Amino acid sequence: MNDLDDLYREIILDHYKNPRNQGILEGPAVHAEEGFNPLCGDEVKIYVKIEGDIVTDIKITGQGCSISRSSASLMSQAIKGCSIEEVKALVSRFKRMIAVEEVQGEPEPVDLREFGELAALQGVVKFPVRIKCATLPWNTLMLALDGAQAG
Amino acid sequence: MNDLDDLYREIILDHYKNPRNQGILEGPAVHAEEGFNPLCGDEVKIYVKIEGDIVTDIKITGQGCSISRSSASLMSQAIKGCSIEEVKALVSRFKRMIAVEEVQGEPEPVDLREFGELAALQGVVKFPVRIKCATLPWNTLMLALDGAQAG
Amino acid sequence: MASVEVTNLANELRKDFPIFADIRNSRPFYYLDSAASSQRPMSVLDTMDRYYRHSHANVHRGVYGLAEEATGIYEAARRHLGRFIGARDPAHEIVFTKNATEALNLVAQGLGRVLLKPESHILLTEMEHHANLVPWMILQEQIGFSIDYLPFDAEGLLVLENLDALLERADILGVTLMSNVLGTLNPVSMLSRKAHEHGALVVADGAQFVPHFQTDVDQLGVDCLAITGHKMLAPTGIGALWARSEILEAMQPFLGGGEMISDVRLDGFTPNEIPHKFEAGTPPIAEAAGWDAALDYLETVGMEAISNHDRALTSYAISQLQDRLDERIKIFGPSDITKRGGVLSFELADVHPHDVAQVLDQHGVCVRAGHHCAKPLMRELGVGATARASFYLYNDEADVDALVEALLDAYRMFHS
Amino acid sequence: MASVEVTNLANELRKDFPIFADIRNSRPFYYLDSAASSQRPMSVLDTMDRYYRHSHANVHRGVYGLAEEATGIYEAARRHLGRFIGARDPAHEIVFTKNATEALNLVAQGLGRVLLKPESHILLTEMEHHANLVPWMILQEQIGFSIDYLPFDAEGLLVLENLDALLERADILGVTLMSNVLGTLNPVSMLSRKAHEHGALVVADGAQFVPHFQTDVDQLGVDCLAITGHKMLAPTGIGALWARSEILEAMQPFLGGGEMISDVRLDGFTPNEIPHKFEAGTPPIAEAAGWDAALDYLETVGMEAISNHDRALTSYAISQLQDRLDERIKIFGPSDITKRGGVLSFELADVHPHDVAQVLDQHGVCVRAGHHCAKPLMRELGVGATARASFYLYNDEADVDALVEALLDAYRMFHS
Ligand SMILES: Cc1ncc(COP(=O)(O)O)c(C=O)c1O
Ligand SMILES: Cc1ncc(COP(=O)(O)O)c(C=O)c1O
Repeated sequence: MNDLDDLYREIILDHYKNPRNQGILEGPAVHAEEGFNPLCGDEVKIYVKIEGDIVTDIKITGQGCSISRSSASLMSQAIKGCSIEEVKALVSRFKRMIAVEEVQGEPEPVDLREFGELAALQGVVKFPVRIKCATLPWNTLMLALDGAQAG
Repeated sequence: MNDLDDLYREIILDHYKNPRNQGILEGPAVHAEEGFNPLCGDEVKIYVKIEGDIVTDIKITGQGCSISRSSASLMSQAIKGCSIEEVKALVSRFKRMIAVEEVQGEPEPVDLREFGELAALQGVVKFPVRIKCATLPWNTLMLALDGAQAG
Repeated sequence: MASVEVTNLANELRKDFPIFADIRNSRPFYYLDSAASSQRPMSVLDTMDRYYRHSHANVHRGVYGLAEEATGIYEAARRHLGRFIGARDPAHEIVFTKNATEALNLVAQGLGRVLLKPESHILLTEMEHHANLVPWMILQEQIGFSIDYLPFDAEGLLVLENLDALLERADILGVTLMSNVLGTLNPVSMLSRKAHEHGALVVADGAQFVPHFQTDVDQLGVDCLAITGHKMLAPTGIGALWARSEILEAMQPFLGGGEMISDVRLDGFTPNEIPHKFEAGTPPIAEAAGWDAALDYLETVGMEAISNHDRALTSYAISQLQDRLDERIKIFGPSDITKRGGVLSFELADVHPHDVAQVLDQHGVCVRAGHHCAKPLMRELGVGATARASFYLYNDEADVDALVEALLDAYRMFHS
Repeated sequence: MASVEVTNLANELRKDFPIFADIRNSRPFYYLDSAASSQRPMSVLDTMDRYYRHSHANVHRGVYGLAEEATGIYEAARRHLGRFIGARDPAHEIVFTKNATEALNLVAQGLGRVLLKPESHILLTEMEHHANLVPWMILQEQIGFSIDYLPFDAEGLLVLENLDALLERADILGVTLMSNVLGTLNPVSMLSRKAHEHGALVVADGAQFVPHFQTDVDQLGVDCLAITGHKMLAPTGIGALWARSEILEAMQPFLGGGEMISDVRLDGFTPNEIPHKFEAGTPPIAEAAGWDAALDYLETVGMEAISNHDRALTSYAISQLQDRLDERIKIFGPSDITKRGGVLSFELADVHPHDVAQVLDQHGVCVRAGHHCAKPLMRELGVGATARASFYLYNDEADVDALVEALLDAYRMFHS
């Protein structure tokens, strides 16, 4: 598999063309945040509904490339129904998987099996510029959760 | 004569060590202006006394290198007693002599005999950075004359 | 036939640009991103190298021969750039900056601060690069005033209906000579005439135009012009502001420090003469030497030959893209080829520009994808990003052909 | 014996600097003006050349491989510079500017504007370079506040008697780590501690210090540090501001344009993250690559070896000048050699510094003459100008000996 095919796996293209959980949420339990990728103009808005400490619903709007949109879509599937703690843990494991920290040396090995479909995003590791596309929805989600916890 | 000897002719060194017309002037007919050479920190203040349209006296204070001080000293000798018109004509001929305009091509030929002792300053032509030293007192003089004519 | 001419020019010139030889030896390389930054000919690299090996010293303040030589090289570059754009007083009307962006910040802070009051208006266009938007917004936050905008139409041309009314209340018109996204060449001579009728000064962004067209500030009638070196074969790290000497005289100093002063006391300072009053600290000396060499190169090729080449290639590209990709591609900007420069922004159906650029890279085709530092323009176009191919004197039909093939591949990849 | 060591270091290194081979072939060449600007080793020139031949593209906004490579080179230089001065977060705490002067303007406008009110005070020293004076004066004209000054004594050392009282009312202390005229090394660790006790932030000018001494911002305790590339073997056209990330976060944007924004709308903009929020427009990319190589070179030689070499040579120079010229020469600055760097300003009896430099040039000896962009300091010294010799790793005793001979000649010439 060449690098490009690795980046654009079928599952990525599927989630890009048919993104899950599109739309908006309203109501008192809903928290929303907007994120920008200043490099390319991608924009995403994430709505989370939080009941107790469970993310009971999530919706997404915005515009972006195949990576940022499929990342958002896969993320929305992965976190619905999780507790805030679980989501935060996943965010940090996900970032580790795609080697988000300064690109010095090899990314730490992670067990891809624990990621399920999310593992499809691992191909971005070889395309450092695209890493920001993949993380945009996750960073925006974190902001929304922070907002929720702050009040 | 090498270039350096040509720059530091005896007459230049003499006027540097024993500058003529040092001091200040006071009184209603006196106009004074200060000039700086931002490149090297040279400063000069020129006092002119103007009666009718004649420069009847000139005095100089300040600090500077051999070129700027001797230039001021020689200038003071040359212009005392001249009419403002004569002084202005001399200033522009002097600038022509030392090739003040943009250093493109050769300086125009001038008849050095008409300059008397001032001709000693012609050696700066080969040292473009020093041209500003030589012209500092002359430019400052022009400002003082402009001030005088303005009222 | 125009396109034949084109090929010859580029074939001849490309060998002067070492990057093509070096990279093409190892992989396919079609550089279509000169609107972001151009490549450099050997003569520019050699000039900089020679400068550092033979002539380097700090400028303006040294009496010794080497410092004088460095100063001579630096000031000669200034005069050359001045002549290149038709300045009346080349030695005094060019301020070297680090890029076009600094030049526009200098105008905003130096001229805007003198001219504008809280009740003033300035007029910009909706197609400006951030470099001609944000400096004004920063000044606006500091001293207050209003910003009006000239819109553009579906063809990417400025809509001039309300021009007189907007100019009537404006003190400054800021306008790009050429859009870096749409390629639009704005009718700046006419805009300047109108602006001056209404007493407004014209600040032109020449970052895209000057590298590609014979520029004459007198004929354009503008009052200030921002330029950047790296888009016109010169090194990174240098740009310039040209302004008429009366304007520069009226402007306040912006950056403070060595070189820009005539005197400094503990209680204040006296600025130096123009243009030095705006050049604080050690300037980009080697970069100025390199720019000088780049101007030589451009003059030898001839600016008219360059704009003809750009145009022929743009024409060829538009027709190829439309022929081969038909309704799968949408090209932004004027359809009238005489109203645009060598910059093509486009949208490939259902493929995000980022993905377009990624697939193209696999083919060795370098295009830019993103908002091109023109977010208000993108919003107006109704897109988040576009892909953009841009041409310069070293490009030819082979670059366009590679672009087309790669786009077809990208399309297939996302529509399988 | 220290001076023997000295010679060996320079002899070995000088061959890395092409300018010495090139110029010395044709005439005597003793370069004693590195405090104004240093020369460059081959490795720096080669790195820039290689960058332009293999890797050039605009940074940060490109998806294609070449743009990614250029971005990698640029960001690696940032991290390297950060590590070089002991930054805790090298990737985020270095802002590239065009020179140290821009860095200090950025602090004044970015931090000063946030912190200072009309009733505020800042504290500077009377030995600051114009680059750490005029930016504050410009801001003062814009928003008002008072500037106090720390004086210095006959030895060129800061007078700290009123330090506590002055710091008590100050929000910012601006101080140079090393004077470019007197050579004085200021006790900045202590000053930072005191400043922080009084709640003042410390803005240090490292233009002269960083090229010559191992620098650790943590140990110095400063909050901001301005640096310039061309005095430390790097290209012209690049400088940097280091500041702790909290400080950078708190600072306002200064130059507006591309790259420094996260979003731009017609009615305003949102700044980008640090450090990009302060880097508007295309940055000095090749220059950053060159600086990276310069840091490699300095690290290979070792900063301690460099400061020891400077000190040994300064010592040798002082003793030679005093022995051979005795009361005909006056050397400014600290007599305690441990309190000064490799910069020697002096006065030759009855010979103006300009004339000194002119005669020295005839001997191939390059020294600077003038106010060295420190007019308030010159007034304090009671002179209009000084001549200044400065040393770096490629200098040796032969340079000093040539200086001494040339000075004797200048003296004779003006005293015959
Ligand atoms: C102490 C000091 N500060 C600041 C500067 C300014 O550096 P630059 O001209 O590179 O901005 C210099 C050099 O001239 C200096 O010596
Ligand atoms: C139209 C336009 N203006 C200004 C700029 C800014 O140029 P620089 O990044 O060299 O400051 C650019 C280039 O990005 C541009 O295309």
